[in-house]
Amino acid sequence: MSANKDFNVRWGMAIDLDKCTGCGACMVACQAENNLAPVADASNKLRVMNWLVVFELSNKKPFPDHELVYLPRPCQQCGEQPCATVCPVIATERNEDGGIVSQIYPRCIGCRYCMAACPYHARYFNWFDPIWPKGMEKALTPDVSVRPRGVVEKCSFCHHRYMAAKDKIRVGGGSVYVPGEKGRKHSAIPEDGYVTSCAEACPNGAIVFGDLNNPAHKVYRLTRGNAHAFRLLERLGTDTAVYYLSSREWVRRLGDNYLQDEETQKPKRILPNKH
Amino acid sequence: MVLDRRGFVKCIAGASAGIMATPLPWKLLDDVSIWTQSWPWIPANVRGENFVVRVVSKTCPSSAAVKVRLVGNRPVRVLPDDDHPLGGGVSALAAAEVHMLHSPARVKRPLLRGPDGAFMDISWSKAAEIFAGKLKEAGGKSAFICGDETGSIAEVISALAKGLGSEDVCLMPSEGQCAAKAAELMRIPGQIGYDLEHSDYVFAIGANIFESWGTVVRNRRIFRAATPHPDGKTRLKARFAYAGPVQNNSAVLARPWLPVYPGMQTALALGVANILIAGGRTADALDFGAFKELALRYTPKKVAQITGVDPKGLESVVNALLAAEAPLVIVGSEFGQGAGAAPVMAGFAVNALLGNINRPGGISLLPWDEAVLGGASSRSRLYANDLAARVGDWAAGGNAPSLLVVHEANPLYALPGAIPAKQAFKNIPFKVAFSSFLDETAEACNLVLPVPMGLERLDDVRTPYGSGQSIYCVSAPVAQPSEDVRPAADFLFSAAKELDLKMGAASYEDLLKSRAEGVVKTDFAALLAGTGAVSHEKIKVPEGYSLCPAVLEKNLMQASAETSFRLAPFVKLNLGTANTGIPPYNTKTLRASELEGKDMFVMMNAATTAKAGLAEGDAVTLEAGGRRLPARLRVFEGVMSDTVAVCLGYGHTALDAFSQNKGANVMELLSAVPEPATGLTVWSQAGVAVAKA
Amino acid sequence: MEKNKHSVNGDARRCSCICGAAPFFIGALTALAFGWWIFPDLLFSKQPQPFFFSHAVHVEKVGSACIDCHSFREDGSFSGLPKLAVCAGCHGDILTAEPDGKSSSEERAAYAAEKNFVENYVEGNKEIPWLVHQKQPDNVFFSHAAHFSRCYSCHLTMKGRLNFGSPTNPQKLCMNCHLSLEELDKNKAVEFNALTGYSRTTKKMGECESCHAHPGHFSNDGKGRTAANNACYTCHK
Amino acid sequence: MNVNYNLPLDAELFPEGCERCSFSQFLLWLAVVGLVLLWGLYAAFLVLSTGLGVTALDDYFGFGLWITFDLAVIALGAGAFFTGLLRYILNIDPLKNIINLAVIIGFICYSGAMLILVLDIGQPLRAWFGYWHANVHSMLTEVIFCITCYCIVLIIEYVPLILEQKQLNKNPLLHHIAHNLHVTMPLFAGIGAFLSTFHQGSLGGMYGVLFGRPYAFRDGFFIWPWTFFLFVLSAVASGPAFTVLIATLMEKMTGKKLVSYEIKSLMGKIAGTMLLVYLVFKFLDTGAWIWSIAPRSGLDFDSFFHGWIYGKWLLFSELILCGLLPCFMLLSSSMRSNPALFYLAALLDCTGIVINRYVLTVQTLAAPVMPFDRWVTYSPNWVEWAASAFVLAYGALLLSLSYRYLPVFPQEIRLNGGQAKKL
Repeated sequence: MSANKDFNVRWGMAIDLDKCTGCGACMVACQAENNLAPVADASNKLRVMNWLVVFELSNKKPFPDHELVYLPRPCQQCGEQPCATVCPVIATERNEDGGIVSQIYPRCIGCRYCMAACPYHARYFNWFDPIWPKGMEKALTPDVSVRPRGVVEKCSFCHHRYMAAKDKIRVGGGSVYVPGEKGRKHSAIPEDGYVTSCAEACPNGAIVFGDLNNPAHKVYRLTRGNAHAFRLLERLGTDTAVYYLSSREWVRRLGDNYLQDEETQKPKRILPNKH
Repeated sequence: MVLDRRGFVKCIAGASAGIMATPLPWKLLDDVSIWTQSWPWIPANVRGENFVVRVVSKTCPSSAAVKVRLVGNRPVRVLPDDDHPLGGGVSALAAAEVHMLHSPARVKRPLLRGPDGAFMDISWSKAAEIFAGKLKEAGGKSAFICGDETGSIAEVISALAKGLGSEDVCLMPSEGQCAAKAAELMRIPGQIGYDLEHSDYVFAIGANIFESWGTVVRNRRIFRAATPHPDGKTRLKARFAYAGPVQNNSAVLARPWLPVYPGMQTALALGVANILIAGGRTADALDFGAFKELALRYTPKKVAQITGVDPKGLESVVNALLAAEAPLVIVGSEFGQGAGAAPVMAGFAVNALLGNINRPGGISLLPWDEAVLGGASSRSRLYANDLAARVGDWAAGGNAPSLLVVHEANPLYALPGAIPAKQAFKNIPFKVAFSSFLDETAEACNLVLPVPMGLERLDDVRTPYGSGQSIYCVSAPVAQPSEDVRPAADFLFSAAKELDLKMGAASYEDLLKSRAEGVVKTDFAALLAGTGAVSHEKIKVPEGYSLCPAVLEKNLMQASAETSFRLAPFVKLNLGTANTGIPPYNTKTLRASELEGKDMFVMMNAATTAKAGLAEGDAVTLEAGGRRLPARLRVFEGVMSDTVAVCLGYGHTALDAFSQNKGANVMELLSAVPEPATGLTVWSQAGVAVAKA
Repeated sequence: MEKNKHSVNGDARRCSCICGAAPFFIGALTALAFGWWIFPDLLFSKQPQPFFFSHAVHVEKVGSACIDCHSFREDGSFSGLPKLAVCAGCHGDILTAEPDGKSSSEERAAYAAEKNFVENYVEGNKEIPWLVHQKQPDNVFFSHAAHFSRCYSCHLTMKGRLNFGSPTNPQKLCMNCHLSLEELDKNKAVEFNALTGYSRTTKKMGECESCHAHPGHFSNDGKGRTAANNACYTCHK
Repeated sequence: MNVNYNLPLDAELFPEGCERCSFSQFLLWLAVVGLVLLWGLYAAFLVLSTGLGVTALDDYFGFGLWITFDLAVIALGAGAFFTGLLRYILNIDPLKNIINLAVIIGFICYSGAMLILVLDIGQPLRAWFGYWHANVHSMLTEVIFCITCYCIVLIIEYVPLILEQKQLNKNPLLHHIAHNLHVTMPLFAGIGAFLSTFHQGSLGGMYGVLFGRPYAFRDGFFIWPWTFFLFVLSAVASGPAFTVLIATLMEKMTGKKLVSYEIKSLMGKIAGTMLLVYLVFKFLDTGAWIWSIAPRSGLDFDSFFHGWIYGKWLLFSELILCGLLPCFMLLSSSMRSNPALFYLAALLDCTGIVINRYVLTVQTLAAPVMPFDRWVTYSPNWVEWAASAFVLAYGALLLSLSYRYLPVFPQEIRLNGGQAKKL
């Protein structure tokens, strides 16, 4: 297994579950941005392609003490990926500064081993060729290639926007990096210069996107030492780049499996600076 | 040499060996796999230059301000417009708008119902001819329904109607209409606005402010800006409380959510008023004395009895309101319609008691915008016409018009089942629909005139209900229409010309320009660029305004139906509107617990489910007023006791595969009764019987 | 086959003894010829450009650098082929002098060509359906900005295996992947792979990797080392 | 040449001195097999032309019947390498009487698994990426390489048997090739054993490395999780038993004695011994799973099971009913000497291993890991069954042809009266 690579930049999210109402705007924005095909009957959720899924969490208490929380689940962009390590053809890897786990459609052979490996169910398979109602393909963006049947796909943190943001800086004559503390480099992209489509769309501002390694970014402050932050399945050691925030303990406890007498864990800090 | 079998085999063997030493097999192996990258039947990326155009969505009822991203001349994305007072994020509906431009449900060309009952394609000139002929023929016996309360199109329709000698111009029922009626009765000559931007504590009673009440996207943006993220240290200050029967998208964020029976907004608001008055609060209304007397009868205990609210919870919310610097109480319908004027009046009274009328963070009294076209009714005047009552008349026979023109509205789907809209339609000999989509109403019309969607036409938005300030926005078309469509306004202007009717403006653009430059006093070009014109002008609180205690009392007296369960409809924007149906890109946002194949789920809490003798997953039939609704049951603990929660937006029979065959339309179940003393028809309280199917 | 069966006796058997491996070699040679000479022609179809466009003439008259026409947009994206509007900026009307009795045949041809262009495309407002020699597949994100700003800006003054051009001949950077002006002006038909649909001159990933797979910088070992990274996401979308 | 019209049409091609059923009877049997093959081909056509959506697989069950089937046949086909190892390397000579069958079964299992894999991957035209763009860190890569190599080895082991066909063997060149291949057979047996050990192990490793799936994840030794070794052991514990079962099935179908009972019994004893070794480790592993991996992931034993379909009975069946029980039966010589009990034990042995492959494939994916996720169930549809049946039919076809025309069973003539009819 490859070692958890430390990058100068680590794109990540802090998703505020105190703010999410589960309205679905992020899901629609994600599909539109990444050229996912619509389906007339989407009730078989095990066959529906959604890079971002909003789960419904309940405190399981009877009325009127019932509480409800919505949890949007993009690809967790693990530092220690269950998926990329098992891919037989290197169609997915985490090898680029920014720490985004790639998915290369023309390389994927569709063996679905990565899907079996991912405990977050963040990976989706093209069971059939995608079909758009006649004419609707005109609304596809040029940023993301359209996937044929037989390949696996997943959230890319809108990687194409990262590329575009870097190009904007280059054409403006700048460098894509700026020096940071302790000999680190930070991306020169301004904090709002690269955001994912879901984070951008959310009218409640529930999804905060940025560089987990950059102290100037909001996600950095929200994720370090925040007792209200947690990650999904922390104890599996996947070292995800998606943090969740909730002021409610029952929500944080649902972020991982706990034996009855175990206490809810505080989040581990993200990777220390190894330089 | 004769090639024998052995030789042939050798030859083949040689060829096989030889071919391996050429590029052929290897190149083919490689190229075949490269071919799989770009199969011709998979849509390819079409590159182009990026442009961004700022518009206000005419499709999303929240009037969300958005930016449309175009590649070349193709709109590909709807992005938020954070700098616009109506923007900040996108709704699930607005996000799907560019794809709806290519929706299979769109009307592609003018359709005329032929003698055989089937639609046939006709040309626009033929359509214009028929339309003008029918207008001339019907004259004053024409009626109009307009589904756009914020756009100037309502004014065009009204001017045309006036010209023809008809007063029958109705808007579709909305919260704005209820508020307008309330203002009228309270003798407030303006539009009630809500200055959410500056409020530090909001208590929404019924009003689902994050999904269906007012300027939803703006409301959400304000909430976003005002609420910090949890940081593990600071105790977060509660800023928002919600009272309603369902743990909906607003209730999820509320601290606390106060569960109440459906349709209990007025009583609950009076309960709040009671505590405030008991604490010494007064208002300077003319009839405050009578109001006080009424409110004092609504003690927390009594209110708890009527509404089912937890009195302690209510008290804590009122205390929070009192502790807040700029508290705001918003009272509205739980599903965006049909609650009548009384809840708004009660809400106004509570705000008056809190002393926040025309104060920052309180209720703003905004001037009504006046009509620009001579002869046209103003918006406030149009609100006064109650469609439901009129449709009832038409169905009864006598007064049915000979021509009905429906503009971007779907009354056959969106009106309560108790209102005999279908019968009314039968009684009207000729019906015309201006619609982008072939919805239930368009299907029932004789002439269907396809109109461009909001993104394809020039249109405007006048202060949407809920906004805390006057705002005027103009949207320029961002895309060429993808079908053979004509803007309704242009079509109406030319029809008027044909009939020699004076409209007071040469074209729709002319009208918008006059409004911009004459009324709003803003540069039209700047408006076209997508900047809304905001005015902070307010009207004074009128000296002699009334809290209408008599009206409130009559409404409170109205007995609720004698059925075992109460019906709580609710709205989710991702299911689209009555006009759009479920947008193609939104079917995936429907949860497995909401829809499974054709079955939609209605929700009851476990105790209620047990009381009804039902179990999770049961096929059930809801029945009210002799009308039945099939569904399946989901046990969900976020529903008030004895209440069945049902989501609107399902059960379309028209439109396309993305909307059809999905659940049933809960509007069918709703009864409609006249609201005492207001003249509005209301359908917010409905009893329902639930039985195993 | 039936016929062969009849001949399985004396004669043929002797023949096969004598010739032995001959059929084998005949088969092999035929296959070799087919695979090396005929197959490539079958695989690629040739399509001509809609009309002749001389890069040399335009370089001379309009600007010296590729990016004068194939420019970057403010958002960082690369415009690629200029739109008709750019052409129409100059060619709104026919620029070439109308030929008279003294005109050479070249002048006449130039006039005719421009007249054809102005009448058919500019006046008809019809985009020119150019065939692109190096159109990237949909799944590739080739950052012109990265290659231009990162490589070009330094390498103008440095030497290396790749030809990065010079202030007087900056096109050379582009020529590492694109056809040279001379090649382009030969107005050759563009060859498209019948199976993949990509043009013959589209770079294969291996060629990108000749630099991308050799990280590290400032090494002059002729291996085309680069600061670029070879992660899949550097180039794929 | 005299033609004896009492003999089947194709008698010329039969192995020396063996009797076979009539040609028409054989054709009838082939027709039955052919029908199943056609059914499978239709399913394959659907999958290849429209996509894997025609199966019952989904995004939670990326693996299903096909992968279970592949893993099962590869385990059961392990008789080939293990018998080869014992016969050629460890020189357990009596096994020569069953080695041919073991090789054929091995070849069928491996090539059949590869056929299924072609359907199971979404982009079969890119299948060669597995070799060309291999990710050396992936267990699946190891599987792909080893299976391919071992399949080639099996072909090499199969070829001499084909060349020994009566008519082919008359050709001196082919005769020599066959003979020389036989001489080098120990070498290939050795290579086969090496490759097999690795890919059997890697198949197990495939699951053991899934650290996101506590149901399957196992700690391990160096880079190999314990499932790596368990898969090797379980394969060798079931392969010989499966070979015996197939031999017996063929005997029942042909009505002839093909392999002497002592040989079968020997195979059974070997299987039993290996099963015992396997079970020792499997029980240790199960313990570590319950008391270490589960609590580390915040889960308990119960959270790995759900309802009836993924109930604890599966674990009980795998370990006790189809584990300890057949192990005891195979090791007890008295039970082994009773054919009915012996075959039952072999069957239980194989079933246990199939259950193991099934739960690791399907239950691993069915068990939710995120606490708010849910258990999902999977049942294959006809397309998946048809494709699997295709492989079974393909195996039946190959076995039938091999049995009819090739000298697969050295003991056949002796066991069936020994009259070598010379024609």
